[in-house]
Amino acid sequence: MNNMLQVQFGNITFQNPVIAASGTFSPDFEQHFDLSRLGGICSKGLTLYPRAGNKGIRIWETASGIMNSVGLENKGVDLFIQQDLPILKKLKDKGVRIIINVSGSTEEEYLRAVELFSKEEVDIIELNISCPNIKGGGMLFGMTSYAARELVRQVRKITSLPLVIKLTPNADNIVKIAQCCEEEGADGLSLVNTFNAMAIDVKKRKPAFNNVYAGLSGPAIKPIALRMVHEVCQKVKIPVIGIGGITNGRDALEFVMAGATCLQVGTANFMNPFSCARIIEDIENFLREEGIESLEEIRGIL
Amino acid sequence: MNNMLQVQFGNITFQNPVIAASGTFSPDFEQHFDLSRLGGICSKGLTLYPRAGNKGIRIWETASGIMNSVGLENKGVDLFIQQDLPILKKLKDKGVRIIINVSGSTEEEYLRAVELFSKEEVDIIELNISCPNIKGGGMLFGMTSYAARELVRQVRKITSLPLVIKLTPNADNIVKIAQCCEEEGADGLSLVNTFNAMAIDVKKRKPAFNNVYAGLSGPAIKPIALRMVHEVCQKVKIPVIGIGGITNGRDALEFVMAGATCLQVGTANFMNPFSCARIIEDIENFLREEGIESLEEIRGIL
Amino acid sequence: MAKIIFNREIDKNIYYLKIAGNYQGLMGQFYMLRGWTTCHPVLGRPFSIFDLDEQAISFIYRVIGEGTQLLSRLRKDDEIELYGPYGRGFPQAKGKIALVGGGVGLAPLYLAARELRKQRSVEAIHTYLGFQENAILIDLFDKVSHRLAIDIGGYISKMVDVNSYDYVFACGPEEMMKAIVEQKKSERPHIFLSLEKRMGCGIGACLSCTCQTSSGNKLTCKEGPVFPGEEIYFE
Amino acid sequence: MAKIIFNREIDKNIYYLKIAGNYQGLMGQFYMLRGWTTCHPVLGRPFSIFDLDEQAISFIYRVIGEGTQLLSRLRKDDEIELYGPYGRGFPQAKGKIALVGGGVGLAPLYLAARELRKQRSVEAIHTYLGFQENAILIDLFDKVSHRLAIDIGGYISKMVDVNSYDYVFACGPEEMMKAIVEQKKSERPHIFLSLEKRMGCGIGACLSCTCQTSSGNKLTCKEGPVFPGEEIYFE
Ligand SMILES: Cc1cc2nc3c(=O)[nH]c(=O)nc-3n(C[C@H](O)[C@H](O)[C@H](O)COP(=O)(O)OP(=O)(O)OC[C@H]3O[C@@H](n4cnc5c(N)ncnc54)[C@H](O)[C@@H]3O)c2cc1C
Ligand SMILES: Cc1cc2nc3c(=O)[nH]c(=O)nc-3n(C[C@H](O)[C@H](O)[C@H](O)COP(=O)(O)OP(=O)(O)OC[C@H]3O[C@@H](n4cnc5c(N)ncnc54)[C@H](O)[C@@H]3O)c2cc1C
Ligand SMILES: Cc1cc2nc3c(=O)[nH]c(=O)nc-3n(C[C@H](O)[C@H](O)[C@H](O)COP(=O)(O)O)c2cc1C
Ligand SMILES: Cc1cc2nc3c(=O)[nH]c(=O)nc-3n(C[C@H](O)[C@H](O)[C@H](O)COP(=O)(O)O)c2cc1C
Ligand code: FES
Ligand code: FES
Repeated sequence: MNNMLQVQFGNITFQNPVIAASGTFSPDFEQHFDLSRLGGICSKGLTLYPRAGNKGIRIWETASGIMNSVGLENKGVDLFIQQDLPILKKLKDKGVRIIINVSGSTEEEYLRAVELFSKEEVDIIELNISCPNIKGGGMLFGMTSYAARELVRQVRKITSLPLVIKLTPNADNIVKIAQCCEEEGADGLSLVNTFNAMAIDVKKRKPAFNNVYAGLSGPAIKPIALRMVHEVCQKVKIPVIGIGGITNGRDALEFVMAGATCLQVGTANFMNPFSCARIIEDIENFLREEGIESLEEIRGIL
Repeated sequence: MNNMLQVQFGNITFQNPVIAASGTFSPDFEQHFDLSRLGGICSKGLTLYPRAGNKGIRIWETASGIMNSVGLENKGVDLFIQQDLPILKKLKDKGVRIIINVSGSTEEEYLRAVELFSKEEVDIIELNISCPNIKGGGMLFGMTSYAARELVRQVRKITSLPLVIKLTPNADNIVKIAQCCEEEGADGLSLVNTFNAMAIDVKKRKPAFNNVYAGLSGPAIKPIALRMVHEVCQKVKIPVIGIGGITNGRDALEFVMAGATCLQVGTANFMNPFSCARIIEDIENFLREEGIESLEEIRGIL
Repeated sequence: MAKIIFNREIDKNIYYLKIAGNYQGLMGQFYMLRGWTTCHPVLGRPFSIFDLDEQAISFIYRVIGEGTQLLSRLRKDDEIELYGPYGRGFPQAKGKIALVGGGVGLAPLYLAARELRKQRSVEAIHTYLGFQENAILIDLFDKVSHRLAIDIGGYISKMVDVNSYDYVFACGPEEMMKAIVEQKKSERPHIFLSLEKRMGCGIGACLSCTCQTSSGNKLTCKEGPVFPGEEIYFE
Repeated sequence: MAKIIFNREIDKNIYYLKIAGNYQGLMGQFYMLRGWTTCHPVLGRPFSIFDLDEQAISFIYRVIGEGTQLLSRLRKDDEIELYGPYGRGFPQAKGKIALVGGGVGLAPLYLAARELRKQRSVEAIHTYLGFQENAILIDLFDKVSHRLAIDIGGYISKMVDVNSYDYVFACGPEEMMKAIVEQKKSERPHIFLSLEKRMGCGIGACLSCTCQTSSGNKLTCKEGPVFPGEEIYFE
């Protein structure tokens, strides 16, 4: 891997900025390309206890997008640490950064899950604050600055691992929430998670999903996600991971120019299992063709 | 035109729910189909004084969407009333509802523009509250409940024409704004306007648009727009015009099931100049096939 | 990118697609196909391997919605992307075997028949195919089966005496597969069904294809699409 | 939906597309073409009418990006949508006329030559075509022009003595059109240029194609794409 692509995310060095996004990747992609080429891998959303996920259909296609309602199906932190983390650690040894995406329905759940990972050799905790919060009366941790601030403050107290907060585009004011997270000591931000969206099966006269709303991702959302990343990067100093519809090198470079330090690729992995590898190549080719020596040169130039 | 499609929007009867959206239609479409088939036509965004609109490119394609930055180019209310309204009035005589989309950069501008139209034979004033507000310190009238409430209150005082407020999806909390508009006496709501979005020309290392951000519309946004319409319809009693990526009859019916009384078709007019006519046909066919006697039967059933 | 050898409409809305290349795959495994270069539709479409050899791989598909409509427009020499092989296919089998297919559910059974015939321990392969209107691909199936039964317009499951077989491999409408499983009266028949679920990735990453089985949540794409009949909960 | 008669690559990345049907249109007008059924790409693509008669309409296009790439994959008998005719084309002309085309900018000039030849008041049609590498469609233009001049790799505008013509119709790169206008020294030559601007609707509704002219903002799609040369501000 070429040094040209190396980026510095706070204290952490990534061999390149491309991270496979939470919930959209697994070590099985090794079938298609050498995973040690990745900048990082983000685990699926993990909760303290196992969750069976949502009933009904879980995925639905929209115009250049998909909606998903997986509902955080996962085996829980303990089993993950036993069964899956060892596989990720092997990639870590090859230079791939390991990011653990943590979710919860109460503050306690978040705290205990983060605690468990703090003892493990992982590179970053990504706090997913856009999942249902029972405590907050049905609101979401990531929807208001108040709730986000509280959670980040508590989590920050109990872990010295680099802490990245994953923001939801459904928030009242994503810039304000970003600033609150920064104030509470987050080491970075990642945005965006999926957009709250709806689909209706008109023949059945029913919502497509049991939960009525579900999360929209993919190329369709890129222009909005890019605007949000740009807005946030104007207002915070901590590094940002840009996410949302990144499908090719051009998209990735747009996010870098808007100010992102790293990138996550989600839905594109379903369009083509080589997406992450191709995006890394595309970025490298662009830098060469344009005579750019490092991504620093073009980061946040707009 | 069949009665089956007739809808009641407050006190106004539409021969069918399909309205050509602001900024995306003109009487020139007569070249392609008989415009008297439309439920309604919405004028382009009009301001008190003529505006030359934005420089640089004005349209950019994204995944299943387009971004536009026309910047409210228009001839001003006076010239519009002289030159264009007579053409629209002919359609009004054939049963097509005429909606005037009014914008402004100050409250005074809005008020004077609405006053001028209040003397004319138009059916509805659609107040576009998602354009730059110089008075409010660069904020947008439609971004916060406070600003929206103030404007609607003032406009409501000076016109007895049916008043529909067009909401922006970029607002802090679209449901709250919707409720404020209702409280201030709006006769209806239309949503959504375009999403604030960004595109970067990576070769040029410049934003695609001179204004940096521009408005995203088209099929890409439909799932989010539908969710917003559904959310708002749960919380207000005044009728709602659903807008956002409607491209075919199925899309239109989704918005009706989510609670919308009328629909606006925007970007789809560019995909195919017959879009409005086809959507009307599609809806009618669906009702027949499913043995539904009127749109009332399926409105807001979710 | 691979090249299409042919993409033939063999019955109304049913296509036989053959793609050049030396692809891997076992009976019951599938590929994700993408016959367009645009970002829409986003997802590839899963199709069972109908046949393969060192020169080509082929699929049988029915036109359902936008994705298969786009596929159906492809012609000789057009390019297509395909990713796989994915999933766990049919297990090795022995003794008397019934292959039961409803409609395009026949797709994975041809490769199954071909693979099974190579095995000494297989005594007989009886293929049962049910169609709504027209029978297709009969000649091909005839060559690889010891017996071939066809039904048009009825219930193919009724023609199969499930308990007289050691293995039953079935693929088709849910009611058909359910009827097969319900026939089981003894230990003898090992029933394996190939399921269809909406898929995001096809490779075990997105968890959108989870199905509930008597041994817990399973990923249709990775732990299936073929499951033992008795594990499946029909809705 | 219309049927394609042929869609031939006549030079590297340049296609000659012929579509069956009795379409309307005048020299310099254009159609919005849509050679895909999906929601992406959203917008149709504007192309000048190259030729038309009662049986067919044709276009010449260069492959630039996604839209034209998709067009280039279409073949005989494939379907395509086209909307038009849109815009104001070239005006009626008389006397000595020069038609100046750069690259695929030649597209609207063939129909212009054909229409102009029918008019008595037209004394001569001299066609000037400039190309980067290979000349295309020379035989066709030769048949409809009284004189045909070709340049490869140079500046076609230099070959035209603009002031010796009553009318000059030009279409091509902006520098070429600018050079033509700058040559004008007398009242005599009426210069008309066909402009290219990004378009949303093609029909005057979206105001995305506004161009600034000496007589104010004009819609390229509706009031153009052909404008008097002296009205245009070059950037
Ligand atoms: C493992 C597996 C093997 C299959 N093998 C075959 C085969 O050999 N031949 C064949 O004709 N069909 C097969 N199918 C079904 C085939 O995948 C669908 O018919 C196809 O995806 C429909 O796509 P569409 O765009 O035309 O339909 P749409 O309804 O427009 O598709 C919308 C979305 O729903 C999904 N979807 C729709 N129907 C199904 C379905 N029945 N199963 C899974 N996803 C669906 C699509 O993949 C897409 O993501 C198989 C399905 C699976 C899961
Ligand atoms: C009135 C008119 C007549 C034209 N006639 C011809 C012709 O006869 N032959 C020909 O080869 N080309 C012609 N063009 C240019 C042609 O429309 C573009 O090359 C084409 O739209 C590029 O589409 P794309 O998807 O391949 O490119 P992309 O760059 O991927 O397109 C992205 C968007 O930009 C627009 N765009 C890109 N380039 C242009 C351009 N030069 N002009 C206008 N819009 C552009 C596209 O329409 C699309 O909306 C004409 C343009 C206009 C306005
Ligand atoms: C099927 C699926 C599952 C996802 N699961 C998670 C998750 O568990 N935790 C999380 O933070 N984000 C999750 N996401 C969101 C993605 O990580 C990403 O933020 C989002 O999809 C936008 O990026 P994209 O457009 O590149 O997909 C999921 C997305 C998809 C499509
Ligand atoms: C080119 C263009 C111009 C527009 N101009 C206006 C306008 O003047 N006033 C307004 O309220 N909305 C305007 N809109 C927004 C549309 O009316 C509509 O709300 C939006 O495009 C979403 O609908 P759609 O996805 O069907 O296009 C414009 C949209 C486009 C694409
Ligand atoms: S399709 Fe993604 S896990 Fe099965
Ligand atoms: S392209 Fe829409 S007004 Fe010209």
